[in-house]
Amino acid sequence: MSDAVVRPDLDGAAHRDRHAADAAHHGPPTGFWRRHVFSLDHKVIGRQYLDLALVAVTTGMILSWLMRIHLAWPAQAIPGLDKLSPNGAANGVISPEYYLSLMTMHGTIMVFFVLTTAPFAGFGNFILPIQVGAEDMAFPRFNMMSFWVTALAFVVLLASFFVADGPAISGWTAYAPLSAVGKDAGPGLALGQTLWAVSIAIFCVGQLLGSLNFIATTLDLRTKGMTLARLPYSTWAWFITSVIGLIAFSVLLPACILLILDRVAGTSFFIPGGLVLSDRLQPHSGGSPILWQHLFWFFGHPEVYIAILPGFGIVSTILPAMTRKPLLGPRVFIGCLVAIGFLSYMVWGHHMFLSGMNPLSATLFSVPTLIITIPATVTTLLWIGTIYGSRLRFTTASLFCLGFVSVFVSGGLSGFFLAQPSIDTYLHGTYFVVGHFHFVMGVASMFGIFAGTYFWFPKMYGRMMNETLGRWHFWLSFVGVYCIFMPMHWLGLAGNVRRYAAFTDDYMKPMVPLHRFITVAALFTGAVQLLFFINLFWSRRRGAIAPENPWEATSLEWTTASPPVHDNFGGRHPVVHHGPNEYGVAGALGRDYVMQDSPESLPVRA
Amino acid sequence: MHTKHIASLTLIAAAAVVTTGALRHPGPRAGSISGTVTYTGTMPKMKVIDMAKEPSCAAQHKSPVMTESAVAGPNNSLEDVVVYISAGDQGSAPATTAVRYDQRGCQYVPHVALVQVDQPVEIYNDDKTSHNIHPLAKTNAEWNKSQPPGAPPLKETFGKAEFIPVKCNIHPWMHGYFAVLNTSHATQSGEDGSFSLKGLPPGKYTVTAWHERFGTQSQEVTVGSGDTPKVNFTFKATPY
Amino acid sequence: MGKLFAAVVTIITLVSAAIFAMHVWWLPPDISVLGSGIDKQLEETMAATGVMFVAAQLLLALFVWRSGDANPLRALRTFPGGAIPMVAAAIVIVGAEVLVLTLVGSKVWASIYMTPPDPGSLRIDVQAGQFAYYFRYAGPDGRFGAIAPEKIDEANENYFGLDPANDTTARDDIVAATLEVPVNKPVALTLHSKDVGHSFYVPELRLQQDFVPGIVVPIHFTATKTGKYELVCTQLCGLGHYNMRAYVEVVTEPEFEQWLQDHASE
Amino acid sequence: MPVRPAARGHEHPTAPSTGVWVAVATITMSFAAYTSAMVVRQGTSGDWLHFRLPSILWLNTVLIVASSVALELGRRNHARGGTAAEGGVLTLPGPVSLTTRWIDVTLASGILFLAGQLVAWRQLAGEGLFLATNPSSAFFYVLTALHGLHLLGGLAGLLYVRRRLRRGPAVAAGPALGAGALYWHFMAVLWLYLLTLLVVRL
Repeated sequence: MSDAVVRPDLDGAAHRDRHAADAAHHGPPTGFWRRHVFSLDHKVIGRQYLDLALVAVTTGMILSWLMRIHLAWPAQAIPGLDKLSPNGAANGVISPEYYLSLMTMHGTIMVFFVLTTAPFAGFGNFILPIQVGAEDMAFPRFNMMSFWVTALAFVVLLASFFVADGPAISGWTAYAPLSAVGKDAGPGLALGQTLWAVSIAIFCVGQLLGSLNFIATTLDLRTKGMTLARLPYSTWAWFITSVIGLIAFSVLLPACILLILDRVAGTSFFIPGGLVLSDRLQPHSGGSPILWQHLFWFFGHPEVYIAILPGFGIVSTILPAMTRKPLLGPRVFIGCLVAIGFLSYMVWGHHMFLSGMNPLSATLFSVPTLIITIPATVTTLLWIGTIYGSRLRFTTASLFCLGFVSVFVSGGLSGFFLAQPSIDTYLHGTYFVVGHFHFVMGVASMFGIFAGTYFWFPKMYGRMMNETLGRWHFWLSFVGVYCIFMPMHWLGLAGNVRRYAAFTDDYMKPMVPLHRFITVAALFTGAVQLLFFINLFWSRRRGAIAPENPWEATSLEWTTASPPVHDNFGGRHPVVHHGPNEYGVAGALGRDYVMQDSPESLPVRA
Repeated sequence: MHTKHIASLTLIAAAAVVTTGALRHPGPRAGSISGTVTYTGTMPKMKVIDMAKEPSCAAQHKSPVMTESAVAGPNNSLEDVVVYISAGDQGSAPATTAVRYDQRGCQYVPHVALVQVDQPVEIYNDDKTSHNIHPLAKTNAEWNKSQPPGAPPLKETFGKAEFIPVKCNIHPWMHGYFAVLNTSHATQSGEDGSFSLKGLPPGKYTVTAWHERFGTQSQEVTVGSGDTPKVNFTFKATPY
Repeated sequence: MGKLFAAVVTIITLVSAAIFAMHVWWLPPDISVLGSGIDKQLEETMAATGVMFVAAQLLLALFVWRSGDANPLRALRTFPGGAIPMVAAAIVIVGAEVLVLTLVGSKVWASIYMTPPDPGSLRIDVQAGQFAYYFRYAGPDGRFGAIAPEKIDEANENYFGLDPANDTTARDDIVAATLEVPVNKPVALTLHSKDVGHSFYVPELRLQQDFVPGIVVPIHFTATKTGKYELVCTQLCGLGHYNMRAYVEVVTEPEFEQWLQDHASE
Repeated sequence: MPVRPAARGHEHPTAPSTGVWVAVATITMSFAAYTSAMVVRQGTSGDWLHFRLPSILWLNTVLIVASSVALELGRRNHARGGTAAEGGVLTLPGPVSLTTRWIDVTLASGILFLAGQLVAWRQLAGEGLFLATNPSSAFFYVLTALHGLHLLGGLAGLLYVRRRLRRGPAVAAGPALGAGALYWHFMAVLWLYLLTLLVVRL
């Protein structure tokens, strides 16, 4: 590592020549396709990822609307839906199997194509290379492939909406053998399920290529003086996330390949013998459903952190800029990130407490699961401590950071219950779990994405977003998500089972009114997101022209033009003298901050 | 398709024969085949269906509901046997009126539905619970759709002749059959095991009887003008 | 803006906390011997996390209020002691919490899953399949007949794949769609699945356990209150998942004996 | 070493080797997953069928090891006391023609190896052992197929390196060659691992 940190700068004719050659070789491309479609420019690719995520999140949100409407009013016809799926929604009324399709697609789209692409691949691609002072990613071609492979995966997934008996219905966890045996298990488990597995396999490839780039770029392409200790916290988070992703997706990929083989090639990796579905004895034998669960959750739990850690980084980058105070305990914070990344690989079993696993191992899995809350708590306290006694600037970005902290606390604490096998015995598979993970990985990382958007939009598009719209967007969303997901914890305590298309059991019927409340809240909160869309599209064209450094932040992206030129620094190679945390100091020109590349000797604390 | 054409052609032919014949002497009168279906050996014991899972259905039945895979009548008669013309059919008009198939009290009514190829089947859910209809077809296309309470009837057709088992996964005891046949000359044996196939023009026929557990039997019958030949079928019953 | 944020967060926090504390939505009454342990564990966790929840949210609200809308020239104040007290607090409070929860919790867990069932328990074989449960009692001979998947014939009520023709031990097996158990008598279940993954969840028994295809999972419980309860499936199993249920009838010993006689097969 | 501040990745001295190291980690991880799947699956039920591996695998092993050696010789020749990737002072590379010849040898034996693997498949199929016949045969096909796939990637990479050597400046191709060699050696090691695994398990 250290040798990579400080490199002798033996500049010389040879070098300058080669650099000239580079410039010639890497001038901005002129053709339309290379500029906007198959671009090698990390900034374009980052925006492409974010646009993909935007499409995906819209789809996923509409799916959740349909689900919520069905749960509240099961017989309600939805006009036009029968056009999309004549089978699933005859006369526009969602059938139970179609509900499960919507649920599976919602989960898959949100987890893979939104929470993984937007905060990690999207912002990471655009910002990370600039923050380390590089002209681009280490492997631009892989970077481009990474995006287009991911886009392909998305198309394959959506295609399953148009196959005869609809998309997969086995949930985003696709538990075998339900996901493996094929059509005898019911509608959605024929071609739809195969497309699901293929799509996820492709997605893994895309993310592996992406992670590879992030790691190589962070390690090798840091500009002079950008020691690891001086990396901005967002880059730290993206770097650790890509390490986690590398391990996680390289395990999910094999799992998907084996699943596909079970489905199409007649192998029996996950399918035991003697299964009788729809009066038909299945031809498989000897497979292990638990094997799928192990492989899936070995990926699945770290995936939760892949979704949330970039949010950590974004918040820790934005909060200091908005509080005009250095982040409290930066080294501790990074230590926590590393600890979480490490622990995230020792806890997957807590998803399988009730899978008939050896009870002893259940206890063994529960310990690290509870321990991982310690670094999480520390980071939360660090944010709160950073806010203490600060000069908080209430921009939309900072509001979403505050919201992030609040919902992360709420969602994180409900994890205490599920981490204990004894309580999980009661709550497992109820809405308590749904409320928990939507808060802690769904809404929290969503708020991280929003904060990042409002913060970096000026850099990405050269125009400011509208703050008034932004604030309305925050306040309504903030209250909205609490109205949606807090009640789910209550439902769970009352034993309301998740993944039900309707609540026909005697003891669940009384809970329907609360579900109606949640549905109304969900429709409202979803509608509120229109403010965000309007703001996005309006500001891209009409927003006020953004200065280089609108937030008076310290990291390198704020030393570039808004938006940055093709090679980010216009041939200049910034030299870093300071960490990203120099806020609330006596800087030059009466500034209260010092930028990372500003030459002045280390500033004095104010 | 193709069978339809043949059918219509033969119809025309038959019509022609009749008219020309009518000029000379009164034409041939249609005959009918009737008989009874009985069994030998020990019948399997029908079991009581436990509907505890679905109170709304259990409540609809005063007396305990029995399985229907082999139903015996007085003096060894066998019920629900499908008897049909498997060969020699001189033309069946394609049926247009829909066959009604009910899910009532978590049972299929009728247990076996006689359906002609391409004849619409309307499946109703009369219960207060969800059903899923899953015809385990082999030559026809297999499908599996759920039908929540109050949902409109499903309208389906089957393009090929086949005895299709129908099941409901939500209520595993629910089993029935769609007997999809190429002919309109088909019937089922009644409680006394009797059946009769009417309106058969003179000719040589193969009559086939099908039972979901005991298999199929066929007999050659020749029907003269206005004849009413008797044909009896006897199945060998096994307890398990 | 700072005051507004503080106010909103405080309201959300207090309302949520109140609804939890007042048990507006809460667990149904516990009817099992081991359930009380779980309830106690849950109550303790609820108390501990409740305190942390309120504390953290209100702290956030307070700091935001104090730092917001202030004179931009006001001197910054770093948190007393910097990051160290934070880390200490987290490790001490959460760490202790974790320690306690793990120790107590694993005891409860062990009492349910690591202790073998009482040798005198009533043995019942439970089969889950799309989308119904069936329960098998050994019958007078006290022995379960062998089961063979290829023998399964739902049209004729042979859900387990018994072979009464050749297997004499199978002839007296009682198969029912209701889980009928005597009160205050230990019951040992063996769970196996006919097709895909399912789960056994009776909230009142505080009992939830997956059916894993290919393996037989044993669980045991003792019901302490007579009555009719619902058993539902919590493991996604297909289009009828939400409709997969059975009833658990806890009855007195004589009632149970009567029930066995009524259901005795040939 | 010819250090330039962070710049375009594929021009950068150390990025290629870092990239390959990361790739190596990834591939190792995924094959670890397959291995554990194999162990679990074999332990799950007693239907595991043991069979004799096609003898041609040994020949293939020789081939891939040979290819690895050849590539190393090529790399050494190009390096002549250290490439840019290895740090140290910049020195003139050995004759490009020799390097490319070694690379050609590598490519040839690599392709032969893949052909040999196909022959092995045909032999198994001849014995009636197909993908779905038994978990053991399934794992054999899956593992060999995936290794072959990764090796194809290596072939493509070497072709790219070869092109850059010819187009010159040859010195600039040094890091790429080093990275390619690293990947190729890893493929050989991975095969040796898989072979032992298969020998032990099947």
